[in-house]
Amino acid sequence: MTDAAGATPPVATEAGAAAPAAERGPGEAHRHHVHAAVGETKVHVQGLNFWYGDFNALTDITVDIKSRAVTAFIGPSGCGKSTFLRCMNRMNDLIPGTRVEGTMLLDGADIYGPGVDPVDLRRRVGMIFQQPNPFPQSIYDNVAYGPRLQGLKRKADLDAIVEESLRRANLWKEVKDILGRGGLTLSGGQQQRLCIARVLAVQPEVLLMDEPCSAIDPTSVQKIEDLMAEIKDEVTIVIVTHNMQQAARVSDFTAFFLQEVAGEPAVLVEYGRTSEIFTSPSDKRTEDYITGRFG
Amino acid sequence: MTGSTTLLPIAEQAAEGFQRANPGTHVLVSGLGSSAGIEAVITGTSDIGTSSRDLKPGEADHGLVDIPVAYDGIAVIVNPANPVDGLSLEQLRAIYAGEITNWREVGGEDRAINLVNRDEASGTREAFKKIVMGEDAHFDRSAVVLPGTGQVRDVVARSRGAIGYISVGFVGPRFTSTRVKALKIDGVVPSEDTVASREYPIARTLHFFTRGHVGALAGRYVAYVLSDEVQDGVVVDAGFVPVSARGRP
Amino acid sequence: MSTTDTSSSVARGTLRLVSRETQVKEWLLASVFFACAFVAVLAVALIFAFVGWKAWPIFSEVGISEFLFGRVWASSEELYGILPLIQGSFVVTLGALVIGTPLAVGTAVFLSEIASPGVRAVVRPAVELLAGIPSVVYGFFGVVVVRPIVGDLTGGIGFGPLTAWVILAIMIVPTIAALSEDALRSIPMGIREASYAMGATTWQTIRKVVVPAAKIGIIDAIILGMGRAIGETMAVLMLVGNAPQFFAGIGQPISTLTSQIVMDMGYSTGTHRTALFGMAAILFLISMGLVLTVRLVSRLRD
Amino acid sequence: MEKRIANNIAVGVLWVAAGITVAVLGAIILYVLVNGVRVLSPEFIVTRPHGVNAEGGIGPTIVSTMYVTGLAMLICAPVAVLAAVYLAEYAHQGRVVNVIRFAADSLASVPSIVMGLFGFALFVEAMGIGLSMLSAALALALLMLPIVMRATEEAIRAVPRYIRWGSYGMGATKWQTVSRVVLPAAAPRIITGIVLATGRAVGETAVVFYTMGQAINIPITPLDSGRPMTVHLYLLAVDGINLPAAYGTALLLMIMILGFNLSARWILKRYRKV
Repeated sequence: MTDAAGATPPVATEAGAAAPAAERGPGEAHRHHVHAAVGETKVHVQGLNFWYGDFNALTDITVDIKSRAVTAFIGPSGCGKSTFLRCMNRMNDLIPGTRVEGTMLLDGADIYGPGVDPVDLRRRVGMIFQQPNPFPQSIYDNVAYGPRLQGLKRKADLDAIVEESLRRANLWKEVKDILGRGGLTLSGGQQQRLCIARVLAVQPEVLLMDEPCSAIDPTSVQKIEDLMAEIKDEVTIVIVTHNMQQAARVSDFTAFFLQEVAGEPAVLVEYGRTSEIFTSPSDKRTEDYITGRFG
Repeated sequence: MTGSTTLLPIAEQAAEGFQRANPGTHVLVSGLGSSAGIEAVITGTSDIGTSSRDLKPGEADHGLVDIPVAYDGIAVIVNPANPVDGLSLEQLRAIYAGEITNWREVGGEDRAINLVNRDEASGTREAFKKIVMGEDAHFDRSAVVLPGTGQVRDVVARSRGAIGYISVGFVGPRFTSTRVKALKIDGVVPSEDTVASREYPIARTLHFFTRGHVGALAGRYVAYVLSDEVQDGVVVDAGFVPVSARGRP
Repeated sequence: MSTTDTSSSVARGTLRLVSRETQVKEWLLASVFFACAFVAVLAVALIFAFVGWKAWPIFSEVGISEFLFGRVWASSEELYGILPLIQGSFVVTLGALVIGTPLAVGTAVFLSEIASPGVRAVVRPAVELLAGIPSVVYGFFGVVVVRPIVGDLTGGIGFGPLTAWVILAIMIVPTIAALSEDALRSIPMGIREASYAMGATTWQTIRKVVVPAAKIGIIDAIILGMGRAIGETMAVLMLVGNAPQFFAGIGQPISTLTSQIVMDMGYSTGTHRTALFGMAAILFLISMGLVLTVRLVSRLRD
Repeated sequence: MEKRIANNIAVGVLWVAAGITVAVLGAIILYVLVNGVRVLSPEFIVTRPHGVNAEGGIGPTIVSTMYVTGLAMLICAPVAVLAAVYLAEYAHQGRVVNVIRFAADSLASVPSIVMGLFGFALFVEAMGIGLSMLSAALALALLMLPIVMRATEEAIRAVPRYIRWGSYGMGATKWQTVSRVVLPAAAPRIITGIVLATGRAVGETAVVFYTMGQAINIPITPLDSGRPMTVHLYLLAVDGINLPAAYGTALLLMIMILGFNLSARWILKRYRKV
């Protein structure tokens, strides 16, 4: 983050002034759009290193996440893709002894800049976890949680947000008559969609999904993949997945992470359009992984 | 009113009854010991001083009025199965001092004497010590110390070798079916009569002391304490002998 | 920097800084929580200070060795030696441990290694309920039920160490059993399976594998049970006979630190009262010492 | 075969150990029940004791017990829960936390007679609160504090990490996460801990002996004195004059404590899964 301080003012700039990010990224061509269109850089990462205590888990990650698109992080277990994902909304701050170096910009503003409020950042960069984690409250209260945090109290407003969010999460039809029932009474797949609805209710700009489909039934996986396609115009989506087919189906861009030697930091091997990564990877290691030779 | 802890139950219960009968009145009772009670009435801090002992020479000069309100006789009790029926005051002292340790030595069977004593906060113990033990003798420290009259009675009722002491009024069964035997002391059976007449040696008079004349309220209270309602009620319940017993046939 | 609206009106390209308000609020909350947690520390310090302050005269005027090693406790003669009471406390505690520990550890092993879920569902709540019975009820039960039996056995009245041992042993069973069971259940299942796989019987597995693995936890439990026994007041008071003499037999009355405090507190004044606070201070130090011992023992495990 | 026999004997012995434990509990409950049920009546529960031998009921002692334990719970619960929040959510491992834990453990092991004398010296005398519900409740609250703290901390730690993440992951502050997600999720176990600690306070004698007084009195304000059931039972048991009333009091005490234990279990069972 010290690196970034020089490149970017701590109090960030107007949209178009995110120049340092855009100049380096592949999204240069789309700079002139004030409102991000597909392909414009939403999150710019440059030379990022991450430590758990003394252990350097990620090294020199440079990547630009495009808005209005789905980006998939793939790679073998323990290669740091989840860790990297959690850097993007500073969830790692909650783990004592972790440390980040390098640049990570959201719309050109330094996420790790001095005085930046991680709480507000996380409202803008929401997250879905591998394990569905509804709160032990009613379905309604789960979805209304975020708006209520922000001080929204009017029943009518909350009702509208809850319905809208559940619709976007492809869950409304299944739960519209049982909103008062406990969130934990739902099936695993429904729980995960409830969690997605809960996050969508605070209208995040970026949605981080950490293996959201690894613990749920195929029907729900289908519904989640559908909703990702539906909402990606409004929300930048980053998904970590072990499932290669899923990455190929849902994502526009793919990043391949790899930790080659245990105990050494993981690196970002290759990043590009999903179609290119899966058909003509430029790196031998990517090809080996995709064709199932290891991992 | 202030004074003896021995008299506290009587004074308290009577105060409660008195206040019920005379709404709006308030009788303040505290138990600090006989000397404190006498001192308080001499200095005028209290209207009434209660005492479980007679006045000492220095205290008698202040013209206090002595109103006996009850007698406290202390019965020495043993198990009904114990063949011993009586002891001399001297034997009793030796037993409680730990000098006599077997019933055989006082004419009973060959059995160890199990001493039961009261705790030091007890007024009964205080009186027993003063009358039986005197200034020089100390209680045997190996005696069981029990904090309540009922427990002493219960233990003695169940243990053949035990000896204890309780107020005369508690010798008979009250809430239990257990029995104890009260010993003759110096040949005198403890009873209401012998206690009231002071023939029975381990007895004392419980006094109220007032200055020459008392206020109307205090006077009414004293009269209430001396009434049959209190004398046959609270006084008997507390194990004491009513003052009226002396005049009875 | 905007501080009111948190919706999407935040300008693109900026990140909200932590507001002063939020910082102050979170700091205040954290301080309140810390203050609450610190109440425990404060309480211990206050107990130490107040009991110590009230006890101070007995140490300074009578003298610490006169007090601790004096052989006669007779407040009417102004003799304040608590050695017989200290001995009494330890006699009562150790006897209760000797009887109670096998019962408690046996129950714990039974619960964790042998009992079926159905049996466990009966025994476990029973152990918890034993912990809930007030000590006066134990004392009362001891006086009316156990004492006459002990009296017959020893030819005395029945007040004394033996009666107290029996009741106190029952009273410490829940403490020791619950903590020992926790220790036993924290042993991974795999260790047991490895033993059974080698043809060991249930008893061999318990004796050679499970109990040794849980040893430290069980020792902790016994130490804490000891703390409970030495500090127990009402039941002991009602059972030991309260004669401040040295141990003279299992059926002969003795007194303990705790019971003597209650016997004398009601009427004590002056030096006598400071002596009682001195005894409380010693009890407090003993109990802290036991907690410290548990910490040290637990450190051995790590 | 020898080892089989040894095994059977040993297992038998363990059955006996557990059997004795259960039998003793049964014996105590049965004994108190058989002797106490005879005097138990609505009058016994409602009326006040009268006379020097405490005839009549035990009404005021029940009121005093409920008053003082309720007050102690109100004092203890907020402090203990917030203290546990600090230990479980806010504190960083280190010297300070170690000191707090050691203090809590020490507090948990303070003999109740010591707590009684301390309460007497501090609350009754030094602070001048006098023998009262408040003095007794403060001393009891200190006794309950480590129990509730421990139960709450365990309850908070038992809330899965990923549920917290769910809240943090959508922009909740620490306090919002703790107050709106973690504490509600841990509530059944916290309440269970509070109920059990209160049950323990109901049975406490030595602490209240020197902080509440022994006057038979129906307390109205926190500064009133009174006599709790345990002290009443003690005085009846050692006076031994009115044993029937003692059995009745013991039985009522056991019923109350049993009630606390059972309701704690019920809360846990009923609300553990939402």
